[in-house]
Amino acid sequence: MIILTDEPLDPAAVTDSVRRDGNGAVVTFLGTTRDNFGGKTVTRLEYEAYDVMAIKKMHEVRDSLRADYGIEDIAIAHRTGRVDVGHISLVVAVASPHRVEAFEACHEAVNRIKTIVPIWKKEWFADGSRWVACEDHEFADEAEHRHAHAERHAVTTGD
Amino acid sequence: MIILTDEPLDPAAVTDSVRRDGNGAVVTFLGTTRDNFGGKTVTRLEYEAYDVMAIKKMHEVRDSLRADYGIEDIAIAHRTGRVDVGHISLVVAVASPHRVEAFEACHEAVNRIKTIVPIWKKEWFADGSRWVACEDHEFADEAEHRHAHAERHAVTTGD
Amino acid sequence: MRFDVRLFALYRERAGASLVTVDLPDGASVGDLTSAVRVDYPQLAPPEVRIVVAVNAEYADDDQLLQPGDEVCLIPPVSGGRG
Amino acid sequence: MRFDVRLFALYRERAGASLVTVDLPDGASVGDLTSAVRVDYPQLAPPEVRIVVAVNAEYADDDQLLQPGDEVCLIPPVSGGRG
Repeated sequence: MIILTDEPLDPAAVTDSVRRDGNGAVVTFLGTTRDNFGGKTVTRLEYEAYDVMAIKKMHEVRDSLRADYGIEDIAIAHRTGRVDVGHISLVVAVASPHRVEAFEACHEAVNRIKTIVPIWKKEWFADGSRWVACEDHEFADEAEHRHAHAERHAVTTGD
Repeated sequence: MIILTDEPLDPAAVTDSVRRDGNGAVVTFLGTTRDNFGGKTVTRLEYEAYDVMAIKKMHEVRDSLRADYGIEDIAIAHRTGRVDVGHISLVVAVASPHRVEAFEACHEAVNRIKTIVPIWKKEWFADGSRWVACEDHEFADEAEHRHAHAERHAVTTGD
Repeated sequence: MRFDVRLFALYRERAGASLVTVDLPDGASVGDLTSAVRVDYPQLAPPEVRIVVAVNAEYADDDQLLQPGDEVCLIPPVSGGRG
Repeated sequence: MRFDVRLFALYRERAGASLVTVDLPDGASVGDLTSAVRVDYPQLAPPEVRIVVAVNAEYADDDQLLQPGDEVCLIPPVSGGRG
């Protein structure tokens, strides 16, 4: 199951889609809108996607995980548009016979989604908004953000 | 939320119990009855608990994770009795502001539960049954299983 | 001191009982208790394997002294594993 | 060759347009395209920052040659991060 939608996500349906009798472990990640960022109150998020490429890249993430972890049962659902505080923007579910691979592959799936899938996030505060480049570099100046990301993109593109 | 029950588990309820507006990441683990073990067909599992101590140790697991990861929102639900193939015996949900800690704490929660909580699992096959000591030592002889476990217990007890 | 010792899972099945009664002198330890149980139920575990004991719902070392009224349980290896 | 280049998110807002038209000579590359876009929209990104391009929904290197009919999009940094 690979879903890109502007409707609310159904995490139970995504999780159930990967459950099989041969799997003993299911790991599900939910990404939700947090009410704060860098000390400021966040009122909502807004996600914009390059839809055709986003779906293609979500499939690529799933295929690469299948190759790297030997896990078949991986589902990804991403929401676009406005996502209010506490609501879900991303669901990733991974099931496998044993838990170690399920945890690793699910975590890595989220990392890869956030690196190569062309979906952008805008944070809305009480007094304005900003496009999120990379939270890891939150306190660096903006040009540095974009530079770091351009390099990551350049590397990613070569895959 | 800490639950020990012989009724079917509700994973969505366990997950929802840890969701808060300050959390951006929720990781949920489901342990389900796998249809095979060591090449043999499993027909069902049966879980037996020392209930008072099991609940106490589930709380200890949660407290130790709070101390080690600084994460407040951790929920554990374990089912006892007969659990058929494909059904859920364990749900662990962890929520935190960021995903790295949520993944690590959830995985570690499952590890600790399976080490110190006195709940035992019996596998039923078409032609018999056996109490599971430690799948990691599946192919060692039985006395070695128990010896390895006795040592783990001795270490755990000292915590 | 007399204790009704609870057995679970593998130990319960091996002993054919979920509760076994053990008489011990005052001042006996957890190790004394498992030694006594082994005499009546040698099939529980080979001598070289330690039998883990919980006293009042807490893991107990072999040298812990028992008190009258303690709730004592024998704890087989938990399921563990990679499930 | 004429391309209608799609802009998303940060780039869309900085340019004030979701589609910008670029005329390029035959045999032009992805790097030629971003250079041309930068002339008309210098506010998109500082010169030292590479603008990532997707051609037909795939990340493209600067030296990839463009073909008439290619779907070209400028890809701002994705959200990434520790969320």
